[in-house]
Amino acid sequence: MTTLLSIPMMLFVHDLRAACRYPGDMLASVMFFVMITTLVPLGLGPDQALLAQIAPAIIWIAVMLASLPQMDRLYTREARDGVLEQMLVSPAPMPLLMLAKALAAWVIIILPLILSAPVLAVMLGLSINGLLAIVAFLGLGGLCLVLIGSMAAGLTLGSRRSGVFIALIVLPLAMPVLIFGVMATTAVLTGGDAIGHLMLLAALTLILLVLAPPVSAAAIRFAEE
Amino acid sequence: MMGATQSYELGFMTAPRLIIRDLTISRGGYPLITGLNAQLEQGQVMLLRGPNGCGKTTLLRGLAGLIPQDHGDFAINGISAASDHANMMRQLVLIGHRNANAESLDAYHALAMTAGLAGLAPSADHIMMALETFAMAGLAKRQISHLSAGQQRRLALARLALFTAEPHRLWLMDEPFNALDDDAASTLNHLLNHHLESGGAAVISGHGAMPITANQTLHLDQLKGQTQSGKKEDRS
Amino acid sequence: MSSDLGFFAMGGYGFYIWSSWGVAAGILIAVTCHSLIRSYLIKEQLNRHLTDKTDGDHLD
Amino acid sequence: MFDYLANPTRFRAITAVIFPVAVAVTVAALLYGLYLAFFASPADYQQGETVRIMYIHVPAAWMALLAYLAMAVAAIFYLVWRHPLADIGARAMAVPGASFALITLLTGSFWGRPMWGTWWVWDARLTSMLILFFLYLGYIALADGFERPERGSKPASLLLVVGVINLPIIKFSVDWWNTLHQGSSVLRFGGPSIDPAMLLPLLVMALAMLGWFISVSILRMNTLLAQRRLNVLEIREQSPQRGKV
Repeated sequence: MTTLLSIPMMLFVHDLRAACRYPGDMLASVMFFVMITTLVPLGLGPDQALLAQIAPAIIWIAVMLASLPQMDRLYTREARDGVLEQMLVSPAPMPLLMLAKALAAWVIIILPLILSAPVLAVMLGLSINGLLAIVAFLGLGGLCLVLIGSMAAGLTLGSRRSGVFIALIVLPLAMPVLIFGVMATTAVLTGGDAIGHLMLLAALTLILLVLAPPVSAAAIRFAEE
Repeated sequence: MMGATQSYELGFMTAPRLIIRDLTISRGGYPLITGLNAQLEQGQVMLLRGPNGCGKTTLLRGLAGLIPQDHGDFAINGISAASDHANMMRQLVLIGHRNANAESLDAYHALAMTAGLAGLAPSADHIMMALETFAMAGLAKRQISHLSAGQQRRLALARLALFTAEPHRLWLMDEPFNALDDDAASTLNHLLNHHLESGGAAVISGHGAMPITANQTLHLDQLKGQTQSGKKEDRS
Repeated sequence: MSSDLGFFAMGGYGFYIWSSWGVAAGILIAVTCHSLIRSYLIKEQLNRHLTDKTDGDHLD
Repeated sequence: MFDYLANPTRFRAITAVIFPVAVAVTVAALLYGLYLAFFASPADYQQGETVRIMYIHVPAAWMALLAYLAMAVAAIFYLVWRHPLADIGARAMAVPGASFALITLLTGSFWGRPMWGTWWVWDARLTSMLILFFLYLGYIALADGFERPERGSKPASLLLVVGVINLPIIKFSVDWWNTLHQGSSVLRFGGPSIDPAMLLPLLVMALAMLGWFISVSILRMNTLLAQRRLNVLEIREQSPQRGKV
């Protein structure tokens, strides 16, 4: 028989295998992320000092915008295939399966953006120690975004609106993530004390880790009814 | 709602595969199945017949716990959904309309995933054996999106071959014989008979002729509050 | 209180005070009318529906 | 007690009593509030006459939050005890609630213009109200974002529960963001410490808005009930062979 965690882990592995089937998708979202970030200097002008000052905000907003379109179709294909139906009929608790899928989505959607963030940080004139901070905080903030995104994807499953509609649900909930994330990153870059902001971001992550899986599970159970 | 306390103390092996008591399920705020009573013993097959939209799929998915019932209750192997969801899910296999093959995986891994989701942990050659039963072994590496509809349906049914070690599971199958060619249909029939002989049971919905002899036939459209089970013919 | 003429001037801030109250009143009235109109239309449709079926129980 | 309200006909009987009372309270409180706001209350020593904007701005902010909390409670009733009427209640309260948020934002900007020369000031409370307004729009869009209207009820109710859990987080994060960027909040909206002569119009206006909110919500609930009955009748017509169920 299988232990409680083996089914979610199995699902996580298969999700990654499915994503690796089309590495092009990940590349596309990274390019989108890079392009959003290059828009800002084009808009504001090449003034390196100004760019360095607002670089954390640019990168965090770019991560949110680049990850948003992929949240929309997190479950639509599996719902159509019937995989969601099998997940609901699995002995493993649905919230755990949802957590596994959210973590898989973190690897597929957020990790590529984080790995390319340092390049952009340098382009925006950030110092080296800033890069580590950005990578660490984006990892945590990215997890929050993925958890909020998985809730929104479940809630909008089966609705007739798609595309920007999911942003109306994700963004209001993601604003605290942006606030804490940017402030933590800025604090590190300006040499200030980032621990306070980081603790708040970590607290928010824990809240979402507890809230998002059951809500996504309930949303999908309703959609499959 | 039947009290969970009044649980079925019958021994595990002797509990009827399926008991349905006064089950009512509504769809779109509209009672589609009203006051259904039925019982299925080990080794029996129940056939669901009726025109489209009469509630065959609703009943099957309701028994799988996917659709909440208005009132009444049902138990599979003496376990009711309300009391123990996880354990209940180990009492059934659901083959729905949709094949549940993850689109961007290849046939082998798609089957491994659905088997894993059902709580099995099949070995590699066990999966290849299951693929072989439906003549899909050659296509193990083929992407799901490159398989024909018939092949995808055979892949979905190949999952059944992995449950030979768990005959207690109730097979809930939604029009399994649709769009199947002859040898796939006979393979499915063979698997089903083997399942029934080892004490399993099945609820199957479908239209027209099906190569199985049903112990009970529910015509869901003429069913208004009382069970109308077909004549009891012993299995030849 | 200041004289009537001055009343509307509101100590020079008249524009902001009256427009903010006006905007608020506008929104409240718009929502009220929208609700009333929809209520009337739906109930009318329902009654017409029920009278066609001649099974009589009009919505009060 | 909960099932008592669940029956639509009994609900209609109760609201037939509450509705006229609510309308009467609204009209009375509105008239008295207007009188107090414009004639019987002093100008603020600092902000002068513009303090009168506060008499519409602050009650609207209170009502925007109260309406959202009421919707969240209704959503919980719908999700936990499967009360169909609770969902209809939440849907009915959505537009009035959102209009309170909009009123707060617009009157807030009219307040900011004379005081600080800008139409929009990133004050913590106004920013939180803006996000609350987005949450309202998210609920309204999700509630009727499905082909069949009743399919939207459960997801939208779930969104309300998630929203109400996130409200304190949003409020705290905006305050945290505000204090770090701007220092203490510039807009003093008064509070218990304000002059009692100003508190009375505030409370009366709040009562007027509460009355209006209840009246419009009941009106919209009855409309939704009639709409739902109409849908059922139409479904029954399209499938005659099901007979009279």
